[in-house]
Amino acid sequence: SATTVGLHNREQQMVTPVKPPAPPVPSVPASITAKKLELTKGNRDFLLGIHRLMQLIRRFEERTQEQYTKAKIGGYCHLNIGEEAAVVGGILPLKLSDYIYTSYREHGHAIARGVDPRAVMAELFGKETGTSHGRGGSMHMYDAKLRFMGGYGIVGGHLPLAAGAAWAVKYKKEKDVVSCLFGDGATNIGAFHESLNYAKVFDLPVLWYCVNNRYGMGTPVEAASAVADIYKKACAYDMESIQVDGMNVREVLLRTSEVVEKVRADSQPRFIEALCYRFKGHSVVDPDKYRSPEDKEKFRKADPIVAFEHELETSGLADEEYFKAVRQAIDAEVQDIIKFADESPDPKVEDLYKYVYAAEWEERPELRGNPL
Amino acid sequence: SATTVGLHNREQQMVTPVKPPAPPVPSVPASITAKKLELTKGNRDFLLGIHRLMQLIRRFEERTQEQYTKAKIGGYCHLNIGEEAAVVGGILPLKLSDYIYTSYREHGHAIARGVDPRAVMAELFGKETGTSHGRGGSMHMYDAKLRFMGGYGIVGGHLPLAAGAAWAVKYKKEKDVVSCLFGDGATNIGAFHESLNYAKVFDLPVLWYCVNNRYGMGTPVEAASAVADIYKKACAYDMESIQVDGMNVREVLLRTSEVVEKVRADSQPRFIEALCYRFKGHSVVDPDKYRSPEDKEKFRKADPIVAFEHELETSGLADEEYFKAVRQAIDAEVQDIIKFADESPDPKVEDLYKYVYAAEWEERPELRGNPL
Amino acid sequence: MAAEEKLYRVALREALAEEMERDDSVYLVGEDIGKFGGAYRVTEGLLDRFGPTRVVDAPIAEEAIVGSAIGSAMLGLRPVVELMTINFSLVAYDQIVNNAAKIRYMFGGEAKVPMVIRMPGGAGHQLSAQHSHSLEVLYGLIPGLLVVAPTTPADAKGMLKSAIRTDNPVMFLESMSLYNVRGMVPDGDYTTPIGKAAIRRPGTDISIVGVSRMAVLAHEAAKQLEEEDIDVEVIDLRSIRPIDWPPIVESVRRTSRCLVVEEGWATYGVTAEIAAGVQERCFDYLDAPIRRLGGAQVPMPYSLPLEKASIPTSEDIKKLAREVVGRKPLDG
Amino acid sequence: MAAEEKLYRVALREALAEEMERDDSVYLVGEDIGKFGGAYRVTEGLLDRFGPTRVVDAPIAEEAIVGSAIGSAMLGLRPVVELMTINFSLVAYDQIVNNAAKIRYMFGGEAKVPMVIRMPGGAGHQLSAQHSHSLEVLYGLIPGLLVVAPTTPADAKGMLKSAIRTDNPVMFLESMSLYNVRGMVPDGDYTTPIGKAAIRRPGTDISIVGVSRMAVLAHEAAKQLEEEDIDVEVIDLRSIRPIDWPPIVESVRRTSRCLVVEEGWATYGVTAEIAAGVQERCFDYLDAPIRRLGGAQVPMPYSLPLEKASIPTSEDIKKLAREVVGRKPLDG
Ligand SMILES: Cc1ncc(C[n+]2csc(CCOP(=O)(O)OP(=O)(O)O)c2C)c(N)n1
Ligand SMILES: Cc1ncc(C[n+]2csc(CCOP(=O)(O)OP(=O)(O)O)c2C)c(N)n1
Ligand SMILES: [Mg+2]
Ligand SMILES: [Mg+2]
Repeated sequence: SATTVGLHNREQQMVTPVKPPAPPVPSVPASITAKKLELTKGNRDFLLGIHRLMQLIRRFEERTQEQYTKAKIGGYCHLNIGEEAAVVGGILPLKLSDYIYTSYREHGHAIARGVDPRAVMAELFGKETGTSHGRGGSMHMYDAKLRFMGGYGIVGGHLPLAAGAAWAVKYKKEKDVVSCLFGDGATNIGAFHESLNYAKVFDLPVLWYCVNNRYGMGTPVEAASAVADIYKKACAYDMESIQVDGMNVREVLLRTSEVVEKVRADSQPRFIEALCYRFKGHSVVDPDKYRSPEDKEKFRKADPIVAFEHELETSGLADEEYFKAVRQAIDAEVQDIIKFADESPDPKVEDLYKYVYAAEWEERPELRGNPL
Repeated sequence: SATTVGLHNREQQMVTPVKPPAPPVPSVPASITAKKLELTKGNRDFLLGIHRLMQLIRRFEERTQEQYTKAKIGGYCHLNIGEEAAVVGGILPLKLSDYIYTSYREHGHAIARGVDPRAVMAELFGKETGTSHGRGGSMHMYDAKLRFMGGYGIVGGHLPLAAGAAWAVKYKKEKDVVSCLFGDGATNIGAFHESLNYAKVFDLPVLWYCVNNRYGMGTPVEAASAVADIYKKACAYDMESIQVDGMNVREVLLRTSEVVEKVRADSQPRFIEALCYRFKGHSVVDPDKYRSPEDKEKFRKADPIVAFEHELETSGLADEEYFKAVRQAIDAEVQDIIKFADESPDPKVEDLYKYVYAAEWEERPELRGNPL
Repeated sequence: MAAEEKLYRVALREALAEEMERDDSVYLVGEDIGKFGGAYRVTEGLLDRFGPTRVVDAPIAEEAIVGSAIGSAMLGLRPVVELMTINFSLVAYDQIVNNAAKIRYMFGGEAKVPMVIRMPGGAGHQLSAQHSHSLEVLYGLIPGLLVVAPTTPADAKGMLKSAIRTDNPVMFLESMSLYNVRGMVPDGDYTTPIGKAAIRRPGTDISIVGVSRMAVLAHEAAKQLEEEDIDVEVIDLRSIRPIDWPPIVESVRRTSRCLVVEEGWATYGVTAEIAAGVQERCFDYLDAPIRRLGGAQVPMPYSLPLEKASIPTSEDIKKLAREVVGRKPLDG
Repeated sequence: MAAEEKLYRVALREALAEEMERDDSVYLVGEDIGKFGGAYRVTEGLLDRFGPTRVVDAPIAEEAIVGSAIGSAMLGLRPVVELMTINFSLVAYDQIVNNAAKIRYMFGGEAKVPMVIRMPGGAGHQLSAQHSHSLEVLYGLIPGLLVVAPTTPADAKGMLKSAIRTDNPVMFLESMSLYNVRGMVPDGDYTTPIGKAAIRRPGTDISIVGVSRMAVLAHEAAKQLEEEDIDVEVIDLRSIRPIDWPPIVESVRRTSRCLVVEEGWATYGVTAEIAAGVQERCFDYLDAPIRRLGGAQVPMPYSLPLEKASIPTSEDIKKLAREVVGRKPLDG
């Protein structure tokens, strides 16, 4: 379904009426202001686009879980369910010229960025049409054109890369922002500290964006971090830092947007903690026995999509019928996405050694080791 | 010279009149209070003992530099000159049952702890009589009896060990404090962050003691750390933290003493930054061209030994004649120390493989690799 | 001796529990080993049994986890660290190499570091490049460490006990793919020595030395090769450091042919050392070059067909074994 | 071609300066490489010449240094990292293995990481256990990396230029003990290819393959052995990954005898791979087992006599070479 292809030029687009099926990523206004987020008719299309994107991610992830159970997907597989507001709100405010580095919990990140969801699913299926041509899988999506600089699997390991990307931006005298997304658990590892200090010492334009879903695997934030309010850790780097309600997509959008533009303006790193909740287990195979049903229920009540739908409904911008139609459209869309992934070809085994090295060293036989 | 042997039982000792030559480490009162540090006759012996210890370290280091030039000492060699107040003031308040982990800049640390200065010099000479039997050298002194748990050469690498020692103390339900000394530069590396967080999360009795000598090799603090006031970094771990004037030995002694006892009382880690200045190059071979003569001169004027002598003199506790006598006595003492080191035997080459493994694996031939 | 069939992961769990019962100074530390039950469920139930002081859920901070274990070992405790997988040991590599392995020596024998670092390695679960590593050689290289890779439940239990009891730092390399393997485990308290290879199957035509899980595959291959009248001696290396040369040398001198197999990269891998060492020790006995088999020299791809093409199979072992056996001797 | 005698460190400096002149995307980053002039003075003067944007004094944070270099390389810059010594690369080992080496592959060829990590290794300066490492094998093992160890000023310059110009991550292993070595360096712009061994001396009786500084020692030993009528062919490995097999194989097939020497630990060392690979490729030509020589398997002791006893000398090489040459062939 051609309409699901990622929009590479969304900034230039006008705000047009959104009717499902529609591009997964809404047209984003040049700047996201409080006014643009008001629950008014004029903002309807944009707001519904955001809602639709959140729903797409939700449904995509639900079906991902199902496809995993069917063994269409393998490896470690981490979902964004429950984090849609934090993810969409954290990513949409970036310009397409900005860069994103993120963790292994990234399907929704890629989709929010505008990466073709078919390529995301195809990557999960390990197919040649995937974002990383089937070499990366769930944890390692990549899209150079969208400056989606990859999902990484070693906790905290991508933070230094983001600092380096920001170094390059500055070196080239450009005005892009590098957004680096990571979890609460990642703030306890050494690379976090080194990277934040580095970014501040060299005035690098990085947005450190922590998706605090309150758990690192089975470990609650407060059991692993001396400071439970993660955003406060930025004090050690003399860095501006805020906590946002990661269940409220409009708040996240607005405040992230402000911070991104501040970073762009003065090339100073900043920190955002988006407080949310991981609705599912750590990965699709996690039986999740370590959290109480009450706790889970409490947060389910604050479901960011439900909350947003409530706002839209109360303000008369949409109704249950509309939401149902969106859900149906997305169901069909994700069905297509899965079909695309399923029908895509596997990488060729004879290409096994392709991409180990670049340029003149690509596929050189002496680099295959002992040619036994 | 038997009198220079480290005192293992200094706590039990009475405060006795200090006449050079004397034990290098003064008898420390059970607790160091403001009263005990007042410039009064009653405190004279203790205060002169502190002065003497600082002088011993100074002279020891000067001669170390000279012996290095004579190729009696090799490898990397880092001196404590200028840091005597920070070192002595940071170490004396610890009980002998407390533990110390430190960096490669540690000769003075070992001496202040009561490690036999002859063994320290012998280690520098690579002799079997050295603290580490000549295997460690300048950077790796060790004295199990004095719970001097070693000098370590990888910047920041010993901080996790100190956290672990404190874990063990807590595990064994003991009341010891682990003091971990490190430089300003070390606060920028990942292990620093992990260790401080770890200590706070598990309520470990560690004193993080940063000797801020304003430089990491040729790099000034503010060029490497986002926060120039190092003690402020503790905010990210919700940890009590203070900065002390590391050129004023009485201040360091008093405030460290207070903090150590707080740590002992509630098993909560705490942080001290002792602000001082590295008078010499980073190591004995550093030509030190990156600091202005004015800067060096400014700090030389605040020489912690001179400052302390001035206090002692002004308050009538000692005079230039006394200081001269001390210097002479120490000169002789260090001469003896060098003689001891020089005359000590090298480790035996046939013992090369000793100590690689412990117990049943010690010196097993299959662990020598290919027996060629 | 009485024995019972058990899972590899259960055998490990028993070793941990029994050693913790036996010695109060033994404690466990790692990420999600307590409440979560362990990423591979080895430590399941131990938190309830021994409490949070002895089964410690640590922050994601491998340098602090490993380093603090080292520090506590210097003070006489016996930490058993679980690193969730060997991949994360790279973050703590400096602590292992520069502290755990060196503290005793650089302090002239005045200190010791009795500790174990357990971690599973291996590939085959579509975990892709950053999470599919063997890397035994990284630890085998380092004087001051003992390094083992048990492949049976019985060895897992017995060697883990030995590892916990020795006063030296031990890298205890488990394999993700072996946790669900069953095998007879002797009842009661027993230890299996570190530093000993195991002949898994006697044979006369070729000696195959397998590293970690590849010893199991080699055994399978050997059974199948029997039908082709190739009589394989299978040696499970078990101990990466030190290498137990005598049985390997004795075997190769007898069979005159040798194949060495590992799951990781063979170039600069464990098999390089074994092949180099065997030719030094058995030169006059060899009728064919010692061959090596390892994983494809690529960062592990996610795609299932690509991943499969990257990991040695028992078919690969058989093919190479046939080649080695078929190779005419010099005087042939 | 015109040439001039220069120090190894100066040759490196020239390569850096020339490449920085040639290509604006090349920048240097490391600890104390600017104001301080570099711990081993390789980068001396470059800060003044190129300014602080291109010669970056970084905090002591090797993960950030290496990782940020990787990130900047993904955006098209060509960072040349100086790690003060190879010892500190262990702190950044995860970044090198899991990011630098894997990013291109795990993203299916969509990214590349053109960068160089320079660092000196080796022992012999009484730096004791934590600061005396060779460890070439840690990097040689990793697919995705190129790894070189130049031993002459000419190679140092030419290979550094190649390293900077390739689109792949290159581990550039210098040697502390070679910085003050002099040698002829061609004038003008030239590159020396990565992936090529160098025959330093032709010979007929034995092939000695030397890794890094040991190639230099092997050359010395060879000159002395001439007096004993032993004609040694000396091969400088130069490229650790990939290994340049053809000249090694050709040489050993000619001499029938082979000795491999490295400064670091030979067990699981570089020499293991070379010996294993040579016996595979030259089996029918060998008249004696391939022998290996490496450093003593101990954490490096500080004491001068102990340290001396731990590092291979040209005497050690001669002794072993004599043994190999003296060894009767099978049919002898
Ligand atoms: C260095 C390292 N240690 C351990 C792991 C295993 N691991 C994968 S995800 C994870 C939890 C991370 O938690 P958090 O940062 O909060 O991110 P979340 O998964 O909640 O998004 C752990 C421990 C890893 N990938 N890397
Ligand atoms: C991880 C690591 N990187 C680099 C070095 C090299 N190095 C040794 S000392 C030093 C400076 C340390 O500065 P600081 O922590 O302030 O301690 P100081 O030397 O001033 O006492 C550096 C960079 C090292 N030993 N370890
Ligand atoms: Mg989390
Ligand atoms: Mg300093």
